[in-house]
Amino acid sequence: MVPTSYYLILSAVLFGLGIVAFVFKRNIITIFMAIELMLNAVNLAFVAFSQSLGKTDGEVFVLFVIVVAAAEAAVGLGIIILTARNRRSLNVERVDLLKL
Amino acid sequence: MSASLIIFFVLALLAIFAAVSLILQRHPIHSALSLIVVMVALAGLYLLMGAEFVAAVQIIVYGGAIMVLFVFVIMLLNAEEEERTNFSKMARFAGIPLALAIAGFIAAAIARNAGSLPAAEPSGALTSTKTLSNLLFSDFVYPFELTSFLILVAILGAIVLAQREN
Amino acid sequence: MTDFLTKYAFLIVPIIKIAILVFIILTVDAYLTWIERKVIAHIQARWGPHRVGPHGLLQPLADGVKFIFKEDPLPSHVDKLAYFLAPFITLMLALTSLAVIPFGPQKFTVFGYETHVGIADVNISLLVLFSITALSVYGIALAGWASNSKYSLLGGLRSSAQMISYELALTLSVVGVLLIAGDFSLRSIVVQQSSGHGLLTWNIFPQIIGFLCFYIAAIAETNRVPFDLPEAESELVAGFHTEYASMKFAMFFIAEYTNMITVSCLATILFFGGWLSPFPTAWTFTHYLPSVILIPFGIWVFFDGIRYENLFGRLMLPGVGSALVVIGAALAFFPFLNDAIQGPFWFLAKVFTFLFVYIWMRGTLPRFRYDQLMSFGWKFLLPVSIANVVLTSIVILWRMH
Amino acid sequence: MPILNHLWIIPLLPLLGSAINGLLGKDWPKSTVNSVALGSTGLSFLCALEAVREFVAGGLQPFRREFVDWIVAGNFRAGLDLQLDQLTVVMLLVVTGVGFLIHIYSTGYMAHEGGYYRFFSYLNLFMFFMLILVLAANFVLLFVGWEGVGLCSYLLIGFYFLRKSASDAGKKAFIVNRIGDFGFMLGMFLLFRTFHSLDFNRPDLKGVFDQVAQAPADAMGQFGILTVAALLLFVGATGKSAQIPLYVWLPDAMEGPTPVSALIHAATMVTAGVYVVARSHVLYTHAPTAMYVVAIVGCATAFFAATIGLVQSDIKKVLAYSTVSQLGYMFLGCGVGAFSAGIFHLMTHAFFKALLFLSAGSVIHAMGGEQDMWHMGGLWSKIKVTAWCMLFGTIAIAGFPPFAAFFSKDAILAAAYGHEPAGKILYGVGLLAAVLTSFYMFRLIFLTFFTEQRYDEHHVHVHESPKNMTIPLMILAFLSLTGGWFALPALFGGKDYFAEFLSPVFGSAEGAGEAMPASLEHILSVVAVVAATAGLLVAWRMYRGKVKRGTSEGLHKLLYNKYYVDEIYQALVVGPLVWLSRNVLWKAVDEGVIDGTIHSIAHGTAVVGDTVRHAQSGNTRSYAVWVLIGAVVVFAIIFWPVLHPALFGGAR
Repeated sequence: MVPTSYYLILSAVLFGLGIVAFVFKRNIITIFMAIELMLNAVNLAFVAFSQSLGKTDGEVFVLFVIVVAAAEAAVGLGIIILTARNRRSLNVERVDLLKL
Repeated sequence: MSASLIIFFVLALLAIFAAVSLILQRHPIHSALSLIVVMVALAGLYLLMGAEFVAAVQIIVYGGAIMVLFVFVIMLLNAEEEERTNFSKMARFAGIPLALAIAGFIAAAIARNAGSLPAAEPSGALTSTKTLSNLLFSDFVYPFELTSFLILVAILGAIVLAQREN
Repeated sequence: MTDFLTKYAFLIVPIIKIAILVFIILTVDAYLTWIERKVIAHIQARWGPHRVGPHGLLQPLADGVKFIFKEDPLPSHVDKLAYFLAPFITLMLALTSLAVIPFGPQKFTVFGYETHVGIADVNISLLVLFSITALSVYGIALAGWASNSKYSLLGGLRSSAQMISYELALTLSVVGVLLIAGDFSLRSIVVQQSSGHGLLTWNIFPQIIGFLCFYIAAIAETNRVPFDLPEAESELVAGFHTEYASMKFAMFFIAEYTNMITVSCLATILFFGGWLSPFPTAWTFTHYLPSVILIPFGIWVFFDGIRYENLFGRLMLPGVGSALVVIGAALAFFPFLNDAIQGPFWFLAKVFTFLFVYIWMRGTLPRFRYDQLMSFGWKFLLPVSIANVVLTSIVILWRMH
Repeated sequence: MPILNHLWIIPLLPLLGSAINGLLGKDWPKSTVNSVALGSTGLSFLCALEAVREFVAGGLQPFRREFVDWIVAGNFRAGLDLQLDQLTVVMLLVVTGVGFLIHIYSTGYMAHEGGYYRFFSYLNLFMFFMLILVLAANFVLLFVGWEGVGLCSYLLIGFYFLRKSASDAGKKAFIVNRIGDFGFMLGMFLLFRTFHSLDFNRPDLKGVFDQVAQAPADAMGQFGILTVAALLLFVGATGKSAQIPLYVWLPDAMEGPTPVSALIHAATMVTAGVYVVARSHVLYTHAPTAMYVVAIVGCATAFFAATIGLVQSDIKKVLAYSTVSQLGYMFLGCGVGAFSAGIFHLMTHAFFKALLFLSAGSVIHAMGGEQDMWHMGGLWSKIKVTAWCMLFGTIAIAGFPPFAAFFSKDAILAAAYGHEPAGKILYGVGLLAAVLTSFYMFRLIFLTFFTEQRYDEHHVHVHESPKNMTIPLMILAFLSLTGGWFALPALFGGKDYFAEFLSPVFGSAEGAGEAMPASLEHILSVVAVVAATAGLLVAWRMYRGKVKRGTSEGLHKLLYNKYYVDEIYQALVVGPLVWLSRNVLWKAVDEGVIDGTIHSIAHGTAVVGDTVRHAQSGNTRSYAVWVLIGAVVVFAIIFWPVLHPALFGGAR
């Protein structure tokens, strides 16, 4: 019997770590991963709530989130590949010009 | 201290450690591996909560597709260890406190509301995939169709991005 | 003692079962290599292994010993973690995927703990299986990337791309079966195929398209000929495991054969009624089929062994033959054994058929070109499996009304 | 079908001709262009005749119809409203008839010119606008025609646009006309503001003139709305009809081809001003001050222009100034209240002045483009037809009986004589102008035809113009002989048919001429004849046998340089304007204020952007932190109650 608040705290911690990673990683791919991490944290919260409230909606939301994440990954990684090709660098601090 | 609680703590700690290592690892592929671990751990937690289908999807889609894409891209671009540049003053100085602030807010919110939430069901009661799919195709059918559109658009975008100029 | 056993049966029994299963699987893998080499040799009009032991029967053991004792060089500038992790992941996942496969219908009780043939009986076993296979990409990808070698990297890239691509087709081709069964549990899928009339109600008939898609995609998933580009020796030396030697290499090897077995089991369960007999249940005499096969085979081995050239063979083969005869007789004369063997017999028979097809294809088919592979997967296999899903659902709807 | 109900056909035909010629005629042979131009004009002339016939047959009922709505905004409505009454009839026939003749003439005159199709396209376009002008039943449509003819005049004056003088003259005409039109527009606005309508007459008596008729007249010297409006309209009229002070463009307009001078700058367009004044006679009769101004301006112009005409050496310039002075007569007539007389003179003037111009054109044609009278002389025997026609025209304009101008000018002078308070002065000046007129016209005749030839045979071989030029001359000669006979019975105590014909239009506005007894009438006409004779004699005295260009000094020089009016305008108006526009408007306002503002705005933007852009470092991590800040703020807002148990207690 696990209290829901445990799950929520876990998800909060993961989310915070995701934020930290998002701010402190320089590699653009890793930053993208940080976003995924945050999404996962949110998913966890969703499922926890849907369990504790006895509704399945939360899990449906999780499915949607996963779909969105998939689409995001497809496009985002494409962009990343292009950027890396053009700038010869994955460090977001080196990729700071709008023009090529 | 029941079995499910033990499992929870094991998985939770695993997830947190993996997330921390995601931050600490210098090489993107190690970060990716850590993230995969996080996801698997979360899948385990879903199972623990009885959301079996979500758990499976979590591993299949996140672990099996998205993260594979990440690893694939890392290998393709043959990314090397990240250089710890610090051009951004903002990130350097304001980053940590702000992250803490956010975490603090969330923690505060949870702390205030913890009592008002019923405890999660033990892993015994599984939400059958049937009910999930029924919900998905009755109440959430429009969002569902929209997601299909989203996927289509994403595919097109990926193709456009990937093709060479000619 | 016994009360201890009964108390912790829920732990002990699975562990025992796992041990047994792993032992069996490893042995089968080992002898699968032997069979493969023999069959291909005969396809190519050679003898194949025949020095180590009679008909080279001890060759697998020799290989195993060699793997264990061989030197294990560590290439320079490899990413140690990933380099060591990759084979373990691969093997682990390969073996784990077997855990959810039911081998037989029976339930039996050990130490008052009721269990059945097969390790875990999850109600979403198919999903679990797919999740595990999904993860199995990492082994190869990491191996290719970690070992700091062009060939490996290319192999890894190829295989990861290939596996992602064909995973879609694999999953979609199964959806038809799922629609018919309406359940994720492999056991219930098999049960749903069972009706008095034997093979008539197997999924293969309504799902022939699905089966073909599934089988092709599965071969691609297991990186076997004609889809074995990740290890195309003509281009990539040995692909992702070029830099691996001795036991780590063995792990990849074992994992590959285990995957073959898993896939064959899956095909059997999903489309060929798992452990169900192809004959109507009314035909009870078919229950003696195992004995009818085993006893003549044993006799043949016996008399073939007597005339073997060296003494070891003349001693060993007749032994094996007589053992087989005894087993066959036992199966024939003890009813409970007879009942117990029915499921596994058919199951193993079908699985063996699929494994043979694997080997057969390797002996005969040429390898795809990479672009052909991709365009085939995306432009043909995927649409066909989608069409199959649509068709099935339409038919089911039509049945409903 | 009765043409009246389709009155729009009359102006439409020339428009079609113009469009066809202008768009397609570039590569057509002259014959095709001719057939289109003449066909359209002639057809519209015939239609006009038919319309008039129906009008007469219909018992002279003023016809008015609103064909198409053009502008409808609030209580303002302007449409394609055409009307046909006696005044319009006169103008219509003059315009179409004389226009048709001049078209015929042009086919001969322009035969060897470039841009043939262009010329006829313009000419037809002019016809269209002129017809619109005369047929219009409201001020807006009238103004359309007004501007349109201005445009055509500009185009045709600058027809030889390669010649700088020509294009300059065109621009001058256009700009001077703008000044007048400005006044005209102000007048229109004033009228609309006062009467909330710009229709002349309306069945529901809501038209401008209907209301004016109801309104009380301004007293003499009182500048009421009506007076101001009338004066403003008159400003426009002075612009269009070349009266003081805006006459300066007309002499320069002689740069255009001669048929153009004949049609536009003698017969039709320049009379538009007179037409407008006559058309809005109701307004003027209610504004005696304006009437008085009109009379004075007209009289002054008549005399002033005549004096300048005395010494001009360019044959067309002479005619131009004579035109100005004759227009002055018309305004004099209108000003003294004899609108019918003014219109009468307008008609006759259209005939004989067109005749004179065309004859002059024929002479120029014969002389191979020579326009200076001092290089002519002794042409009488060589080009008889032209000479005779021109002589007819001269006699007519000089005012010898029984030629046209005798009757019309006589009527005007008589009206002026009877006018109060300053009638006598006006009459005297007018008479003097008449003397001068006959003088310079006969001077022209003598210098051109009789004195011994002052040109070189070898360079110019004089030849009579072709038929298609001479025949219109003859017709016009005949018209300028008989044109005035409508008023013939008036001499013998009978009644003036022309005035009577127009009387339904002007009605009460008249009243000057009839008052005086027939005896005085006779005396006045005799005096006029005597004056004309005097001018003839003086001219004959001065210009016969061998003449040479007089050395110009003193008064002669002043006259020869047209009183330096152009120079004065240049100094007083143009110069200051140019200075103003260059130094104030351009340098100060445009470059200083406007550009300055724009530049400073741009610069300010640049500065701001330059300072702010440092936030836009392009460094994604900084952006991430910004997002984070935003998130913190949002969380703070959302969770405020959470952090405040006091607030939150109730919610739980």
